[in-house]
Amino acid sequence: MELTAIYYLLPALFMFCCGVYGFITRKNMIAMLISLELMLNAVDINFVVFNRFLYPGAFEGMFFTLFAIAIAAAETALAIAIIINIFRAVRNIDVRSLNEMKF
Amino acid sequence: MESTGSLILYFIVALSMVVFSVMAVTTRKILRAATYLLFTLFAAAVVYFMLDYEFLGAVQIAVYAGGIVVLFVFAILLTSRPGDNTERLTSRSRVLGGIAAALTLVVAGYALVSRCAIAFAARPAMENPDMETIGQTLMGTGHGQYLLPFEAVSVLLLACIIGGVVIARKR
Amino acid sequence: MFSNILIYFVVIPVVMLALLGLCRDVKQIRAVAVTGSLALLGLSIYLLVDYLGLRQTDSVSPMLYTDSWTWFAPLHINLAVGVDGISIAMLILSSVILLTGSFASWKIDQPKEFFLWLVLLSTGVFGFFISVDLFTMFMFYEVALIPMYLLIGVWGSGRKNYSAMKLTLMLMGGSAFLMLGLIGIYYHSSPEGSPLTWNLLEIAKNDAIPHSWQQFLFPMTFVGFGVLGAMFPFHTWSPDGHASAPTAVSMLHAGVLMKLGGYGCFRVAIYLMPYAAHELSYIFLVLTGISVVYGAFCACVKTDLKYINAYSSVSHCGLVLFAILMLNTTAMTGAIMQMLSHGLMTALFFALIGMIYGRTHTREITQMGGMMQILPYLSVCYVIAGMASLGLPGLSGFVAEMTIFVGSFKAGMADYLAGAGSLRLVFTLVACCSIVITAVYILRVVGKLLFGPVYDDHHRTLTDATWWERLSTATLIVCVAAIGFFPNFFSDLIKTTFSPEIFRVLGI
Amino acid sequence: MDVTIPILILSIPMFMFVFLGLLGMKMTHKLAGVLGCLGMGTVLLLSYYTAYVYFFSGAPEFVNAAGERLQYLVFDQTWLQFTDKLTIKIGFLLDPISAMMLVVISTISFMVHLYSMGYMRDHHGVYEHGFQRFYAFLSLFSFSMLGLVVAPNIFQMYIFWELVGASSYLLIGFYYIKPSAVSASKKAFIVTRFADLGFLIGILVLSYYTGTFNFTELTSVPVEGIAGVTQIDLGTAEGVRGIFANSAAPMFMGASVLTWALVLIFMGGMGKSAMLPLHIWLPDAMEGPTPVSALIHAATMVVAGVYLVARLFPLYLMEESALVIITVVGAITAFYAAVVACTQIDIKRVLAFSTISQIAFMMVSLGVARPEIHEGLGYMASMFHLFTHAMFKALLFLGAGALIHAIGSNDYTAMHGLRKYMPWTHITFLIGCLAIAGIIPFSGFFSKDEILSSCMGYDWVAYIWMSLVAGLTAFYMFRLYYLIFWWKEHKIPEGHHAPHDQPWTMTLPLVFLAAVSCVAGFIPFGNLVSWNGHPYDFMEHFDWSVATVSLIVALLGIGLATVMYRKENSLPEKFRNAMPALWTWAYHRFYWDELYMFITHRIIFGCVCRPLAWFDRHIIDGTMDSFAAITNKMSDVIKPLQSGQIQMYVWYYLVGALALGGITVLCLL
Repeated sequence: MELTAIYYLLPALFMFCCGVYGFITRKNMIAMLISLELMLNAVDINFVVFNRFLYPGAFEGMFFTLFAIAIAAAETALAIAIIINIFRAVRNIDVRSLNEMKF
Repeated sequence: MESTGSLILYFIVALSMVVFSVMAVTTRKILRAATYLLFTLFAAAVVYFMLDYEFLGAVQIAVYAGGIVVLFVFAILLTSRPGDNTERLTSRSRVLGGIAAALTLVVAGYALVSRCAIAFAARPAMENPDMETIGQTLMGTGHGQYLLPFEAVSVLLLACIIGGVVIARKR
Repeated sequence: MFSNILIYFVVIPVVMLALLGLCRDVKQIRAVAVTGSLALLGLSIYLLVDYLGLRQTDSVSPMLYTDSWTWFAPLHINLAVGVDGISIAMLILSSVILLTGSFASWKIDQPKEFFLWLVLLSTGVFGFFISVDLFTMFMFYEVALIPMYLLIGVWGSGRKNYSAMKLTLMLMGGSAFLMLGLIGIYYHSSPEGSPLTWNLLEIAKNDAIPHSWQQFLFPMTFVGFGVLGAMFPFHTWSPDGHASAPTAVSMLHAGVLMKLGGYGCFRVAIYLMPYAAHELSYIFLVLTGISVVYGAFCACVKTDLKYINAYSSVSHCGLVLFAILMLNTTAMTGAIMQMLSHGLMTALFFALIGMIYGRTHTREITQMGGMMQILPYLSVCYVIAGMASLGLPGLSGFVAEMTIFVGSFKAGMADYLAGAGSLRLVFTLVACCSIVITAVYILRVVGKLLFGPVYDDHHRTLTDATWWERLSTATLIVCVAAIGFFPNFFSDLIKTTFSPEIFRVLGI
Repeated sequence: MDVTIPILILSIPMFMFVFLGLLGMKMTHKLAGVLGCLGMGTVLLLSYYTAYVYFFSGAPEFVNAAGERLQYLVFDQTWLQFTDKLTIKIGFLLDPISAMMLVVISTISFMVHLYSMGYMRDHHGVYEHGFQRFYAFLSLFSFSMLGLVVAPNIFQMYIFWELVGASSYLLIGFYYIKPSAVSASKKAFIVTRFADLGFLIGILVLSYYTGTFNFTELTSVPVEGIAGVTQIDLGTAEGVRGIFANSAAPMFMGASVLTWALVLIFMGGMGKSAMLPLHIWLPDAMEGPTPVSALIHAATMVVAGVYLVARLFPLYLMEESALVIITVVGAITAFYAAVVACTQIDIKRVLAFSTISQIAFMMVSLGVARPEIHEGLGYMASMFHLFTHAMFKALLFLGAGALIHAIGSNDYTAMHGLRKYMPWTHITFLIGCLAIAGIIPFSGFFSKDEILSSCMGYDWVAYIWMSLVAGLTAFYMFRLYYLIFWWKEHKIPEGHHAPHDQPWTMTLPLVFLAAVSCVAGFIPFGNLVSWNGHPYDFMEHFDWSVATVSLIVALLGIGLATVMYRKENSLPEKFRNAMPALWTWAYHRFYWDELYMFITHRIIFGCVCRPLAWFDRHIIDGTMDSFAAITNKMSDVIKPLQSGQIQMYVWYYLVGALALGGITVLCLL
């Protein structure tokens, strides 16, 4: 049995779908953030897989993933800061209560 | 043709990736969700190792598993009390989320399986990138080298630190 | 750039804007407004005299004082100016109405902001009339429209927000058509291969707009300007807008801004696309012909003074567009004279209504009566305005209407005898009927409002016109009478403009 | 002839109007009145001089070698140029009828100016409010009327036609506080405006075909040698006929274009001269001050229609059908107005209907005039009657004014038996009545007799019809006379002093006009006025049989009136009860006013204006508003998409993107 790219891509896709599901269903903002991380990870895997299977000599996919990880870290840190701030303000991190941007 | 060991490893990894992802988004305890995320991230790191990107796998473990998940845990502990960390999902949101996820799965899966011949390409041989190559690539300014994004990311991180401090500081 | 006299029509208002910005109290504001508008009036009269002198030597070129300064070269946008008799007539009209409007808003609230917007509006108006570049023209047109929203919305009365919104949106809707038309003209402005231009004199000279395109662009531009000219069925902004607008704004709007519509229809739609004008005029003839009688009939049953005059404006402005579409010299001359005449007398009307409203706080004619005993000066002025409106000889309305009727009857008969249908003839006769209906609604108002016993005893204590009100109305009356007594001067001034090239295509 | 005097004739009243209008309120009442009278007096002298020079100087520009009177254009100034050919000019045309009208207008106008000095004040000598304004308006009217009659082109006539309409409006509505006066003035203006619409269209048609507005070009040929002088002739009319015969569409709805033009122009005349369907404004116009009625609504403005037809007479001769229409309209109006006049109780209304009837006489006379019948006697008779009628009708109105001034009411039931109290008024009024009844030797006898003669020459039906009307005229005038001055003793209401004759300013015009009415019949009018300027002695056409018959008819009418009304008796009552329906209808003027009220208020206002206004507000405006409403609705519909719920945004985005992606995958890849 040959492990072709699809073997890596399909679990990643499934992971992405889980992220989507989670992002849409969860009310807790941290849970949403977790779902976001899932999606990000799935995409990272895709980059790496395509780099590895199609352009084995080059490193673009790998470095892109590297940077994505860095940015994800930054983003998470910032998001969590915001979430904590919101929590301080409304004692609650339910995303549904945050509809000030309505209309 | 892969060795049986790597096949077994692959199946374990793929299975854990799928299972933990599902659990991460369906569990009602937020701390558990973070834990399942951690497992998923480990699985992803294993995938990187399997694809011969050891450095990337290491970074994945160090930054994601070591850094981000810890951040999550702190945040969770800060924002929720042990008693109320359960949440009820409405059936409407579940249906919506299910539709979106299923649709993604169908569309992307269909595209992958039936319209993407390259997805069935065999794995070519590759030299494991050594540290020197990575270092050169990351710090070089020539073609295919990434000093500028590197610096950009570092500035971004700096900005992020400052932003995090500004946002989170007590007024 | 500043050697051309025309540019000062824009420079003076801009300077006024700057000075108004520096003003501290109401006296300074009034001084700036009056001085500035007097300067504009003087400038336009000087221009008239100078123009007549120049015309003696140069009777060929369609416009004088032409000049052009590049503004945005890649799109051939220039600030191109030039005037002919019609533009000069319009410039004089605008400056007279600006002057009298300033007097009429002597006691307005928040004078600084009010005059700022008013002067900005007139900047647009003057700029429009001196421009010959379609793009600049359009830009000034928009500059004139937008302040209207604030002027009505802030200083208006009644349902002012609704009216301001309605007026602005409908006019902007018209501009959308207009812009489409203008851009279309631009892309067909020159023959294949040569650079495009916005300059309407050059476009007219090139005559390169294909006939198929004219049939599309003519309705666009005509409707675009026609909305401002209160063409049926796009006139409904006018009653509400005028009813809510403050006095000076009503004056300026009905007196000048609605003329932008007629002027634009003439200058852009017909001048540049005579072929389509000839082919499609029947559609618009029907619409404008309807406007003429329709507005008059509606005015017959309204009880709000401003509504009556707004509908009357619909009728009279309909006559302007109607006459333009007759496509012969006499009717067009009449149209321009009607623009002048209507501008002056409707400004007079709105000034008087504003003054009466300012005293009685009602515009319902059922709530008033016997004003002649209480406000003799204003009432006499109102009677004169009414007489001008119903076409009494010796005042401006008569000469304009008669010129229109003679011209359109000629066009109608020519059509009829040539077997080209009797549409023009029939609508000329229909339009003639408006002189009777006009008499009905004018006399109805005069009889109810001014004559008869005093309706409300509270009104007995009202005081008659103050000096600035007298000045404002008297100026307008003198102008109305001047046109009425010496029509040939104005008629000649306008007629010299109709260079044969307008009629080349029409074969008239 | 020098242009100074004609210009002065027009400009003095104009100047007086502006002067009194602007500064009148600053001066005393008396000064304004005196100034007005002085101005008009000057015009009177100048007009007399002009007419004298025209008729009697024998200068070659006025009379040619054959003794024919010519048209002379004193000046002609371009006022507004429509096209190369069509130009409105303001000018001064002197010919027999305009010279005659100058005399009539300036005389009556001066008399009225003078009379108003006395009339427009109460018994204590206090001037009425707006006295200066009254004189300003009188001057405006005089100016307009003079401008109308001297007009050398039809458009100038139209201009001044409108101006007299406006000044009539202002004068009828002089007592603007009275609602009835206001509505009467409005009615007068709108009815005549409606008629003027026909006039205007007629002008447009005529000028389109002939390419000119000038009367001279329409009706005359230029005389060789002297500029500005023309001779009325059928010859040019031949030229005009040629234009119409050869034009591309000479027929329109079964009638020739020329007929249409002439009938439409006549419609204008019908409005001003109060011919039948358009007569309703004139009785109401009596709301104005009585001198105004005398000047405008009896002597001058209302005959403008007759004058207009007379001006274009050679053209009318080309289309006999138009003349027939004029005759028929005139005949019906004459009879109608005479019948109505028999039943009215307001003396001014009686006089108003009498005016309508008499103007109709003139119209009939023009309608039956033909060059071949007594050398166009009808034309001359019409002008003659215009002249005499102006004098005696002004006299009657001024007399009525004196009565009203003395009694304070228009209603003759408040008068009765006044002959002892107001002898001057009585005598002059009687002269007026005799003149209008057509008793020899008063002026009305001669002019009416000429009219009847020309009717006789045209058609015997017209003759009998008009004789009948003449008899009715005598009857109703003497009915009025007896009811005012005889009938029964005058009762003086308590607290009032006895009515008495008026100050000299009012008596003098009465006496003057009475004197003119006595002698005007002996003016050799045929020598002065004829349709083509050719003088003739109308006594040649004087038919003693006609004269005798008309005299007998008049005496019969007077006799009947004497029997019925000289003393208080029950005959009128019996008479009325004998035919109540006729009496009621005649008393209500055959319900014309009600008919017009129905048409204007119910049909025009109720069925046209109101629905249109509703349509505008609800359909047109509603459409525009509904655009806005639809936009608002749309925004309301899509607004919830911006719910602020980030998860929903993601969902929309994702589903959208996936839909696009799915399509791409399925269709493109």
